[in-house]
Amino acid sequence: MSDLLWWVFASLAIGGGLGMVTRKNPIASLLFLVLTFFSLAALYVLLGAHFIAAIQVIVYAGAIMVLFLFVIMLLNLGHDYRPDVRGGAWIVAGFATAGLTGWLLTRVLTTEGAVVAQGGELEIAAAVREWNAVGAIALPLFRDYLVPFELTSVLLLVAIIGAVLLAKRRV
Amino acid sequence: MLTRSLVLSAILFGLGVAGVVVRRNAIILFMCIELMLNAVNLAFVALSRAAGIEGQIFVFFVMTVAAAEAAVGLAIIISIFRHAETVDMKNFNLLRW
Amino acid sequence: MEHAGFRPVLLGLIVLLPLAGFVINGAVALLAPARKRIVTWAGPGVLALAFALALVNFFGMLGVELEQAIVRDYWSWMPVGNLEVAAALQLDQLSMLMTLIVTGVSFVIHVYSVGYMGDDPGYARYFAYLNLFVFFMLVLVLGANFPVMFVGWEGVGLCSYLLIGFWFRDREKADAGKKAFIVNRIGDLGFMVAMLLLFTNLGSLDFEEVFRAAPATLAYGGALVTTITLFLFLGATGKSAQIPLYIWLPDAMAGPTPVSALIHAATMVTAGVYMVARTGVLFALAPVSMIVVAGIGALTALFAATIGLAQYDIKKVLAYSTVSQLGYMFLAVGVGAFGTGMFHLMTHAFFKALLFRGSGAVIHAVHGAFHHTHKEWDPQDMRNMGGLRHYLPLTWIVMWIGTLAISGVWPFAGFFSKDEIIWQAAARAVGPFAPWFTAFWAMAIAAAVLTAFYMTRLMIMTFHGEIRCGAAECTHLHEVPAVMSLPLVVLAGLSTVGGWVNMPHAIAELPVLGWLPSAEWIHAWLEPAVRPAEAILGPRLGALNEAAPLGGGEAFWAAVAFALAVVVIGVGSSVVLRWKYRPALESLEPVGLKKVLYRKWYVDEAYETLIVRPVVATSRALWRLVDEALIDNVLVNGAGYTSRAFGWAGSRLQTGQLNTYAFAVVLGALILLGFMLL
Amino acid sequence: MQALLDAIGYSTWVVHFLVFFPTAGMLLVLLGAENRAKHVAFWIALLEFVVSVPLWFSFNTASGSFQFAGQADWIPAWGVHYAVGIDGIGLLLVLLTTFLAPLTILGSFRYIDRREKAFYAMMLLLQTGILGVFVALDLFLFFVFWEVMLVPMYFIIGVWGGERRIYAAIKFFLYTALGSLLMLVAILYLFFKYRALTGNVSFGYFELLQVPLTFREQFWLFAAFALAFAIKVPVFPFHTWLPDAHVEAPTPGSVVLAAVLLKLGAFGFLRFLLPFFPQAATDSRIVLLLLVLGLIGIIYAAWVAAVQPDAKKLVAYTSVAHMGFVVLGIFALTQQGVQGAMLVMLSHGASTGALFLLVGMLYERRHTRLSGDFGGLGAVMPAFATIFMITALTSIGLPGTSGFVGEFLSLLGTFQTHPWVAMLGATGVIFAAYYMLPMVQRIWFNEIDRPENRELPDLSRRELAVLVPLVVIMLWMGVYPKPFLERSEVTVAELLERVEARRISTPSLLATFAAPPAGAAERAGD
Repeated sequence: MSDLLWWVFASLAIGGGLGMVTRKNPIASLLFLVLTFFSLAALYVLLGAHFIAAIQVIVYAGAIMVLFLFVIMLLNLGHDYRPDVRGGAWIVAGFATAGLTGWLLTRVLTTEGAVVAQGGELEIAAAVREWNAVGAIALPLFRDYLVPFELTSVLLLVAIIGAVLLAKRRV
Repeated sequence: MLTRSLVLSAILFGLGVAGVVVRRNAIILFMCIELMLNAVNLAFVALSRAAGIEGQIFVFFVMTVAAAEAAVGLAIIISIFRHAETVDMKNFNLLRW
Repeated sequence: MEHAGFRPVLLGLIVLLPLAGFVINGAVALLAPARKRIVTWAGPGVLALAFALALVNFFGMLGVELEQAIVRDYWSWMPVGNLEVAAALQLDQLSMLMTLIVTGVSFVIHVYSVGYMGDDPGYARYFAYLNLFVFFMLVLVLGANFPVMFVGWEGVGLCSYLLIGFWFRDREKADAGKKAFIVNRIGDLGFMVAMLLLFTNLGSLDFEEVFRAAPATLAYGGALVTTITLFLFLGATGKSAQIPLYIWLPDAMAGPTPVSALIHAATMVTAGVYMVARTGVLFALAPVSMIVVAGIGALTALFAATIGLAQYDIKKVLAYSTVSQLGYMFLAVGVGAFGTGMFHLMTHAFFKALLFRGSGAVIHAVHGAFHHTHKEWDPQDMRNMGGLRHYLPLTWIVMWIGTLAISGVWPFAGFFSKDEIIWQAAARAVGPFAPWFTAFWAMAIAAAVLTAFYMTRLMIMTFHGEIRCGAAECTHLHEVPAVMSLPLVVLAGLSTVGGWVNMPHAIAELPVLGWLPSAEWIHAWLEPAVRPAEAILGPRLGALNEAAPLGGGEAFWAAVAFALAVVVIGVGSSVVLRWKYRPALESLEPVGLKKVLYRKWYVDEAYETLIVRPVVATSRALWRLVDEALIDNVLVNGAGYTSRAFGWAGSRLQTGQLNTYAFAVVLGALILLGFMLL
Repeated sequence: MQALLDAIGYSTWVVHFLVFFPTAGMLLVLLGAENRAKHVAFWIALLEFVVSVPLWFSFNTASGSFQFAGQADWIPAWGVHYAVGIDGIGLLLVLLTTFLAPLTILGSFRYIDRREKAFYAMMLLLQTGILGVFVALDLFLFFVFWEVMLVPMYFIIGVWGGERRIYAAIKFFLYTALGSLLMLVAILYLFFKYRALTGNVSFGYFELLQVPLTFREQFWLFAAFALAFAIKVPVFPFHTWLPDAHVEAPTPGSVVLAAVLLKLGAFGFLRFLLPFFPQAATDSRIVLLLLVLGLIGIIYAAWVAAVQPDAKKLVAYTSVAHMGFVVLGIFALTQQGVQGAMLVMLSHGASTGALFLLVGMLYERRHTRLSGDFGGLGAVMPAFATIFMITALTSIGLPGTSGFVGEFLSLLGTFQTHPWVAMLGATGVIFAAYYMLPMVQRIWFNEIDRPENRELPDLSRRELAVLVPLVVIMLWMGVYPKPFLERSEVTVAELLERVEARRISTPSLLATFAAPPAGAAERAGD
């Protein structure tokens, strides 16, 4: 059953990606991207990372895509879009590298010795049982990875200031 | 399950790359980058099933970076747009010497 | 080395006097060109002193039997390693004779020039150059080693360059000077290479040592001595205007006439003959070179005589006559009769200087006449003259004496010296090269006939026949002033008496011609100087044959030559009288063989197209192609351009498009991945 | 005279004075007023010459070793010492430099009109650089002076030059700098090999002279040094910087460039190539190559010079031809050859220096260098014409002038080892007339066809004061070259002897037959 579901959502994700890359209208491609995000969230659930799936839906699909939509609307790009695909040579080059990247990554990732550790799944299950789904993630996050966490908050602060400064109308 | 997810993330990543290279519209470019980042997240989550919870924690960090990047990027695009009335990357060649 | 009581008196002073004259006149020319009085006294005065000193030395030397040349070392010039060259002068019979001729003829010509150049603004400069020329000529003649002789050799070339191009304002005259210098320089190259050969093989460049070591070290007739002598002869042809390098002498007539008389007739051109006589020992060792010298001499004599037939410019005729007579001298020297060669050199100096000055007087008079009536005719072209004997009687007589002398008519100098050369050519035709010498003998006789004819043609066209220079001008024709006519008379006397000095015995017995005492003085005088060369030649040649190839002794052939000359002059004058000439401007271009001769067998044009033009063309090509294009642009700037090209290629990568950078990043990542995998 | 010199210890401080006094002078000029600059510079150069004259007399002609030597440590860590000394070859070239300096400066009074202070400062700095090279006895010091000399020359051409001066200056600088870089590599190679073998460090001339080298090493080091010097000489393929640099340089610049800078290359041949790499320097193939290049230089430069419309470029090409004779003389490796080369260098310094000054004076009068623009000046300026004629004749080597003696001796020397090369080289004598006489005729003879040529002023007293000493030198060296030959005879003889000796046996490191300068004086005995 879960395999079937996985294939459905996997194909949805790839379709969304393709749609996003090929649509001329930015809004259409944005919506296709949102579709990909939802299918990914579903995949996360299948992979047992429920909290991550939730976060994915809230943060990505919700916040970032809305931001994109807002910017598209703000810049009034929705309608008189011209075909903005680069020259033929570039298309070929683009998809060639894409294919190559994909192939190489699959080779890297799927070689036997690539994944060393085993049994991660059981460990997660034990953690969830002990501190429910959110705690399983929160505990290591705030104990082992506290410093990176604080750094990301600083990063976000900087991003906010930068965004405000850049986008502010010159008075 | 694990390997299939990794293959899927590789494919998605490839798609993102194609988009970045091919498309000239700045917004679409950003979306492709977001897609690439998500492909990475998928890989993380898939691997967390094998290598433990750390995978999922990293997803958090990736997300914050993605958000920050999107915000700043879009701000840049707006300021460029205000200046050059277009988002078509062909005209942004200030880098050229 | 003092010998039998003879000590050269102030030898250095003879040479320094003309140099002093040059300095004085040079100073006057630069600082106060108007002060002609100083120059008039300084120029000829210096020469008078030098001539007097020469005479003193000559008489001192007369009685003494001098085996070895007396050498005076003044200072060590080039002491480098085993090369020891001293600035040294040497006096022996040969150089004494030459010094006498040089100082004597120059003195007379200086006096003559006072009149000729009297009204020329460059008066002081002219005399400065003339004195400098005499200085260099004396250095050449009195030099005791090859480099000092070479100083005189090129110095003389320089002075002829300065004097030919004296009126440098006129482009064509300046070109003639340049041509003379460059052609001389080609000859001097030969001289220099000979010096290099001599030093490398004999270890010294002093005459004494070279001529003492030569017979021992250089194999008789060997390749080495032949190359040395041929290079020396190349130098001689350059200086004495023989076949390959004679082209500069006719153009040298662009200089003032006294210059032509002194330099291009009497002294400088004879330097080549003197040099061959001086290095007689080397030439004696190389029979092949002797043949070449004699051959070229005979060939030049004949060739130049043919050209002389068709020239209209009076000085050009005399110029080709000089080239021809020099050919005779080289024939004599080439045959081994050094004494005879020098004898002809002396007599030629007298009558050729006389002929040039005579023609100078004619030109001077005609130029004055045309000047008065502002007629734009060429004063040197014989077609504008004719019948001048009524107006210039003295010059007419004097010129006839000169013509008779050069044609070899009995009492005059030319008869004795030229016929003796012809006889020597016949007499020495022994041994393996006999047929060659007989050929040269025949050519010499043919040249003699031609000489007689073109001189008669010159005389008739100028002095006889109807007057072609226009009635109005003739009233202004008058004899030259005393200062110019006196030297003419002196030289006329010398031309007559000059020959008797060396009357051969054979001619002395002849009935009608033999009343004069037989002297053979020149041979006796030069005998010690020529002895080493004779010592080598004598045994090689063996007995000289008594009869000429076609039979008959020396006296017989002298009489034949004399008769031939008289006949040619008589017939020639009547023939030329009948030829009608129109003044130069109206007369039509010569045609057929006459045109070829008039155009000097197109030799000048041949040299121009075969040598001058290709050299200039290659120079230009070398400059444009090799220097600028190849080395400069391709290599030097090329390096610059290639680095810029790389720079440009690099800049093309920075398109400024974000995508390309992204693509580059991805590409980099891919390559990295690729490596990780493989 | 000698007593007086010994009293003031002349031989100890003279070389240091000669090298560094111009630099002091330069500071003086820079501090002084703009219009006084030229006079101050002239007096400094004159004083420099006056101080250098006793060198001529007190030089001991019997000994070939380095005299007036002095030594002090400069950078002890690397074994670099400030060692100077003068031998037969160096003496003549030092005197040529100090003799020409005041004349050049005097000759440039009217020519240089803007930024005079800087110009004269550059000239004096150039003086220091050149003298430093001639006297340096330490390879490091030699290289420093070699580069120091380049900088002022670059500015002289670049700032006060003609239209294409920037191109010419950069080309000159790059050409020479490229060459000297390779030389630096060779010097360092020697240095490190010396250190490897002996353990102590030194750049001294005599220490590095003893480094034993295989033929392959000698060949490559020879090539490196030879390239640097061949560019400077200039030898045929590397000469294209010369015409540009000369045409574009201001007159005093091109005088110093032609009269002295070209000699540095030839000096380098004698001071470094022959002693350091005898096997390579006497190898028949290399010698033949260099002789052929010299030969091409003579004939090629003469032919190209003949068709130059620009008088200055013509004179520049004649310098290439003259230096061809120097190369011929040096690589004949015979006594006459090398001494002939020395004389050609001196006579070329005087005659070409004078020629450039004369062309410069013509330029000052008519502001054109094309010989075609003149014509018939002989009547207008007789004194100018006479001096020009004398200089031109010296340049083409008329016997009786210095040109002939030098060329004759070097041809004589070359003839003993390579007859054919000498014979072809001798044809250079004809081509000399082929390029000089037409130029002289175009300027001085022919009719005066341009009105502005009619009333050109003749030589002023200042110009005469510049030219007469040069003419005197030309005639003196032509008529009585003995003193010049004497001074370099023993040094050249010993140089050739040493090259011959070392050609057969490479020196064992400890054989100190060439002791350092301090001991050099008494070694003269053998």
